[in-house]
Amino acid sequence: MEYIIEMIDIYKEFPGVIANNNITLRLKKGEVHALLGENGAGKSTLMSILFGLYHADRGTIKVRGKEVNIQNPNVAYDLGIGMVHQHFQLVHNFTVTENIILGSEGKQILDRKTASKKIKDLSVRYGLNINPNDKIEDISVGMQQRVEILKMLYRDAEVLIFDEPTAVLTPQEIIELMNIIRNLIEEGKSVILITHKLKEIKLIADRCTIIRRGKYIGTVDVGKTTTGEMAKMMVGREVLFNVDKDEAKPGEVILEINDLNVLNSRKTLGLKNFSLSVKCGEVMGVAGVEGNGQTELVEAITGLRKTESGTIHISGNEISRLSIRKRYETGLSYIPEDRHKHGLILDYTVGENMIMKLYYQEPYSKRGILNPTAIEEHSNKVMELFDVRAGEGNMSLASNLSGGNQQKAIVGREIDMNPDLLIAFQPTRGLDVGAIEYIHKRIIEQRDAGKAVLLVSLELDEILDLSDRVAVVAGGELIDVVNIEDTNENELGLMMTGVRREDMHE
Amino acid sequence: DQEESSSASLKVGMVTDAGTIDDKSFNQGTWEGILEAEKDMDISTKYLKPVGTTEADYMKEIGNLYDAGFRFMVTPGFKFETTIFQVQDKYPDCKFVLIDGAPHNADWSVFNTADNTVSIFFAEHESGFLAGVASALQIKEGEMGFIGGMEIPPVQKFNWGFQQGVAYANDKYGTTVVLNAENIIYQGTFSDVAAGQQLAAQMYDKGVSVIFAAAGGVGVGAINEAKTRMAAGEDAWIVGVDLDQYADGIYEGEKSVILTSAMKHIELAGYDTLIAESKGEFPGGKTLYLEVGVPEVNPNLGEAALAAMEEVKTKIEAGDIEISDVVGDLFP
Amino acid sequence: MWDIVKLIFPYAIAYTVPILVTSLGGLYSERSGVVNIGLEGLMVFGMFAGAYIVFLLQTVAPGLSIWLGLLVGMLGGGLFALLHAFASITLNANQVISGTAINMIAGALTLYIARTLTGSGNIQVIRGLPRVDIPILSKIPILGPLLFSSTYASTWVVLGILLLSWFILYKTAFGLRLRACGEHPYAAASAGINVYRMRYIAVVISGMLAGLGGVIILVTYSGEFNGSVAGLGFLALAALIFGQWKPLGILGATFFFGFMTTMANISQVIPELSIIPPVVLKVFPYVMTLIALVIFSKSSQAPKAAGQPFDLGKK
Amino acid sequence: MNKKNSVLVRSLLATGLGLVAGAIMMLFIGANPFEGYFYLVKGAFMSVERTFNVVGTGTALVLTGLSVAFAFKTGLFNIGAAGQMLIGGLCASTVGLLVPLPRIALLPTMFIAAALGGGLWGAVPGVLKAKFNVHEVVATIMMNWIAYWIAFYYIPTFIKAEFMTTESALLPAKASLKIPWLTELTNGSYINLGIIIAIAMVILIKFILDKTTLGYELKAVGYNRDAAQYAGIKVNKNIILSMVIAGALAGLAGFVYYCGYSQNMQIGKLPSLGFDGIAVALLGASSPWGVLAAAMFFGLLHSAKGFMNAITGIPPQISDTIIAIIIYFTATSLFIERLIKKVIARRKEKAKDAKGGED
Ligand SMILES: Nc1ncnc2c1ncn2[C@@H]1O[C@H](COP(=O)(O)OP(=O)(O)OP(=O)(O)O)[C@@H](O)[C@H]1O
Ligand SMILES: Nc1ncnc2c1ncn2[C@@H]1O[C@H](COP(=O)(O)OP(=O)(O)OP(=O)(O)O)[C@@H](O)[C@H]1O
Ligand SMILES: [Mg+2]
Ligand SMILES: [Mg+2]
Repeated sequence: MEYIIEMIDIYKEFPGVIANNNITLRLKKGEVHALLGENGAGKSTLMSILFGLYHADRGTIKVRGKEVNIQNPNVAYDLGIGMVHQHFQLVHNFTVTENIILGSEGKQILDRKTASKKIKDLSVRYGLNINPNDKIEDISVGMQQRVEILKMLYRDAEVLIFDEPTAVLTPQEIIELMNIIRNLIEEGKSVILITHKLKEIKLIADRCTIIRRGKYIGTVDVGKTTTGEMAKMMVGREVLFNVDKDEAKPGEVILEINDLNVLNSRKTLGLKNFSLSVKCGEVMGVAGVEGNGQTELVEAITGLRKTESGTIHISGNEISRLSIRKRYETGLSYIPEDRHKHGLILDYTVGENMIMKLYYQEPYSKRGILNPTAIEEHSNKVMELFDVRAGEGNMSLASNLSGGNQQKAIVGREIDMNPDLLIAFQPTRGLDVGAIEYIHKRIIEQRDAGKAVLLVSLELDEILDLSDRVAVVAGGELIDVVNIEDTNENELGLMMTGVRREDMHE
Repeated sequence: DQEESSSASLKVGMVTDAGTIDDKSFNQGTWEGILEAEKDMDISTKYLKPVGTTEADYMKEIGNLYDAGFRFMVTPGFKFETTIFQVQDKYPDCKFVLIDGAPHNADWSVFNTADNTVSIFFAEHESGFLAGVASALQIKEGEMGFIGGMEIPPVQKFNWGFQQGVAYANDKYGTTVVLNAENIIYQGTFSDVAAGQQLAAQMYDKGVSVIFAAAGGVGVGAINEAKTRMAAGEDAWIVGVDLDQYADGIYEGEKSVILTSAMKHIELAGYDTLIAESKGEFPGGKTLYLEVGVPEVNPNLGEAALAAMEEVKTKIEAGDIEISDVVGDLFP
Repeated sequence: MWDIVKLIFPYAIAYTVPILVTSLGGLYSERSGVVNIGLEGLMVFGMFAGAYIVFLLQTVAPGLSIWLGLLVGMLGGGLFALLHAFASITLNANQVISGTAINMIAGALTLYIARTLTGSGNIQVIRGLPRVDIPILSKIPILGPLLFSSTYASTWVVLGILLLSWFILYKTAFGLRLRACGEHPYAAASAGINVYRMRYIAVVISGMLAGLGGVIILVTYSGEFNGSVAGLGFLALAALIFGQWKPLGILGATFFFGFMTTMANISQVIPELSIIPPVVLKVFPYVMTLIALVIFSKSSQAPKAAGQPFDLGKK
Repeated sequence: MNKKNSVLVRSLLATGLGLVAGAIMMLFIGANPFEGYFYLVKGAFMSVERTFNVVGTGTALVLTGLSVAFAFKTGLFNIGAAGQMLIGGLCASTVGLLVPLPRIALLPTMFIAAALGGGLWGAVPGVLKAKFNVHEVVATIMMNWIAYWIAFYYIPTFIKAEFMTTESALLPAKASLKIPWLTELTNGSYINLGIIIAIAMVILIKFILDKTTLGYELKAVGYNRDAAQYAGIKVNKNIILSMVIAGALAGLAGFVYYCGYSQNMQIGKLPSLGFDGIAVALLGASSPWGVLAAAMFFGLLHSAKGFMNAITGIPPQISDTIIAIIIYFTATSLFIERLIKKVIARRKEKAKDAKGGED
């Protein structure tokens, strides 16, 4: 029995979209099998079908050679298939134990004690280091992912599906995850891994299946294929991996932060005595593990969060008591982390979204009355400039745009405001290489035009590609600011754990 | 079909006041009188329930009936006064029977009962008086209470008559029944069943043994409370209102919490005027006073009480007892 | 003051119980992720169904008819709630609209049917549940007169439901799943839980409990069905929020309402209370609720997914 | 199909289904639905008076519907239109009865009083929502009851009728929205100046929502509070403002109802129009013109159901039931519409396949 899972000619259609168009994927026992494809290619859909969340319109699934009908996740678990979803499927105000036993509680009357013990044991065996009694809302994203893994192990899954597990992790956490996956393989499990990062595929996968726009392209042996070849199969053209950029020509200081203290959502100090200055004509990267003060820093600058003490100057003006709007008016633009929560009003048209921060100004409105012509002209211009594609142009509802186009619209809107300081928080999260390439180019253009960019990213590659200088944060404190030429991935990764440079070189 | 057969006969309509057609009180009485007449003569009947209780709401339903061919309408309640004042001129070929009120204009400056309208009144204070006498004579000693709905003239008159009746019994027949000011109240609605139950419960808990409830739905709550208590062996009586409410008070077999009822024979309003109409003797332009009193049969009243009541009745008829229909020095 | 409290207490409890059980119904529904503005209508419908059964059987079997009425009211409420469930779960309709429609349909339809069935919009009950002092317990000082005197059997049933609800919600697999559906239905689904089924069950339970609440009104203090429960369903909804979607919180909130409203209702016949302007007493429970909501507002425990349709993209 | 059309289709679909359901219920009691609907329409339009009564009856509903719809647009659910309406009516009536002004000045003063009163009643839940995150559904329910009891004691104390404690005095002609010559001309229909106010408000609200920066902000807050804040819009201010405007609209409904339709106020009642406003807003898909149309439709049902009942014996509850069922279908029509679309798409596909399956 060579294959543990065979998905043959899977076809699945959503209203208006063929998500899977006769895709075939075969998983060998004991292998790590990568699944590669652009955003919206249909990867999550395919895996959701395997996991019983969706039902294929056509196609066959065989598990251990036997044809099966996976009606729901319970059937999948019974067949030994488990899945870690792209967006974690955890109940935030439940404990770890409660989340793990949910759906397979055993008896009707809960026995949390026994379950916790079993979870503790599993955690020790796979080196997951989880406390079963913690609430999900109190633990880090990395920990949450381990809870997802434990969920599968708790149910004795043999085949583990990981949907973009590394998108939310720090380099250290990624390394740990890779180790965990190796452990799993050693224990006889098989793994399907979805990721956009070719490097990771190279690192851990045995074979890789590539799909494009819902169609099956091919399955390759990772050892015998270059990343370039895989990327080409995925997008259907050559892809540039490195951003071309000239030497930075930094100018005056534009953003000056002094002794800033900011509370986090848990009402403790999320940013402590933080000082930083950013110059015109440079990209200042902010590197750090998620939840180490980046959100607090950015929201304090933009005004979405109150500061406790300290000062923030933009072009010499103290702004920390100004309203959000006044701050934008000083020449600040902000690409937010969460495009659906902050970046867009999904029920507004693209055109209306384009004037989100401008609507009250002339020519978009006069004495409180909107000017539709000016709005249309403006949004058409931005959409053209930034290649935002939408079915009904600026009249399309934002919710009808694909993720990449939504992000391009936001980036376009913010850059078009011609800011002196652009704050970009995870500008390419979850996007495919094509879209990433495009947005990176725009950010560098901004820098080259003599503007300052504060780039917050959890992905070190992005930081290394774009930044001129890097500020490393850990535990809400600034660890250090280093020039990009003077550092490397390893060093940054270490600093992100809170180790200072001086201590490193002793 | 239906329309054809009825087109020959008189179409008689009613527009209800607040409350449903089976409110055990005003609307129901009026409607039963009309139905009674339907048995005895060739008429077809229909009632409409307005959405609200404003003049506009009433006008609308009267218009609906009129446009549907109804030419004889009965409207219960003094709230129809200004409405009838207008429609009696607007629809001169339609006859109107206004119960409990006389048509007048908005600022009460013009009163006019047109030739196609008859006003019907009841002496609620007399009815309340008789009920007061009867219940005082029955329980002889102890406390009584009064729960009114809204503070409107007919309810007030019931209250004042009842107080005078109790006082009369104390005075002339040596009973020692007490009516405390705090136990004479208007709940403020005709619909708050819960408040009716709770108020009655409080009164009973404080030693009241008879409550005169002239309060629509509030009274329903009070009756319900009385039933619960009587079933448990307590003394908790209700004096009913408008109709003979004996049946509503039954809690076991034939036993009822209704001591007696302060009735006004509303059913006569529709019945009598329709009979008159059929004889071509519609008393248009007149104001009639119809019979009030307590039910013929009062299973809960003893011999002595019944006998005394007859005595009082004759005296009232003879004009020997004067019953005031204003508050005077009574409890308001 | 003690005398007043003692006087009021049994009636306040009687008034509280229907709101309490209805609010618990709302708890199931909202904890599963379905907002239920239709509680009022569900109460009305349950009250109607129960009243009709009592009406039919009360002369044949007076005692039994009441309990049958309670049972049928529950079933009726549950059945009627399917309408809300179908719209908001199967059809992914806007839950607020669907709930509003439930209220409107209940009010109109029950009167329409009542007319056709009994020839009368009102349905009267000859006798409701008896009120009894619990032997021994009612003799305990302080608690005896407050809690164990003049109680209805239905009150103990509802308190049983309260305790059971607490246990189910927090101690059983069913409760865990239910809460998961209300917090994060997709997580529940990926754990193999049939979210649609859980929500159906919860909405039907909410209908049953609201229906029960309606019939309890009938067989305790009102004695008559007339097509309305006078806004108690909305109060139950408010109590659910005021009580922070927790069984004991709901108990507190509903009792607060019940006590204050009863006190306002009877203030007229209590000289000590009648010195307070009645408008103050009447308005007090509502104003206090607003103030309490302000105080508790910092820590809202609303189920995260309540009100959001769940759609797995299944065909 | 664009968004606007599809909303219209949905409302019409729901109405159609509601009428079908009503027909089934008529059959159920042995009545002829065609006859029923014939007399319903006849009752609405058989005379000048009746035609104008449809408008007169729908007038206040336009405003309560608009109140609920406006709040909906900004993400809030206003169950409090009844209370706001009551307070608006109370303020207008007080001015109308007690302030000695000539008609030309009195009516505008009453207008302002009603809008202020209703606005204030909306502001409280607005502030509670904005500053303390108190759910507006509970807050408005509470405010309804507070309004109810205030009116209950205010009317008998300050503006009672001469011979009655349960009603306010009738408004003098100069304080009434009725226009004597128009009333005369339409044989005593209920049409009054209120309809002008209602239509003016429809236009004003439509304009605010679609054409102004204020509307842009309000809708942005309604659709996505976080994004609005991110855009620099003052979220709290807009929530409060939205509730104030919604309250003011409901307050004006009180003005046109109590001073145009009924001429006085009665205690012990929360106006059912406040709750009907929810239905109107839903059927009108929260768009101002939709609300106007829905209110007129409800006005038709309300003013003609009695006539239908008088002629055919179909109980008037049928029209309430029809309204309720229509609302149920507005909730579910999105799904039905999708179903229809899917069927159409299938058909097209099949047609394509039949052509030869290329492409
Ligand atoms: N529930 C759904 N309803 C409608 N369309 C859907 C649904 N889920 C996914 N789609 C669409 O199906 C296509 C495939 O989506 P899928 O999530 O499988 O992509 P993906 O390859 O996982 O993309 P990503 O890299 O962004 O995670 C997309 O066009 C997506 O918009
Ligand atoms: N849930 C959905 N419902 C309806 N249409 C959708 C849905 N999701 C996506 N679409 C539409 O399907 C099309 C494809 O979306 P998809 O997410 O696959 O884009 P994409 O090719 O991945 O682009 P990008 O690289 O920008 O993400 C888009 O035009 C989008 O409007
Ligand atoms: Mg995409
Ligand atoms: Mg995916």
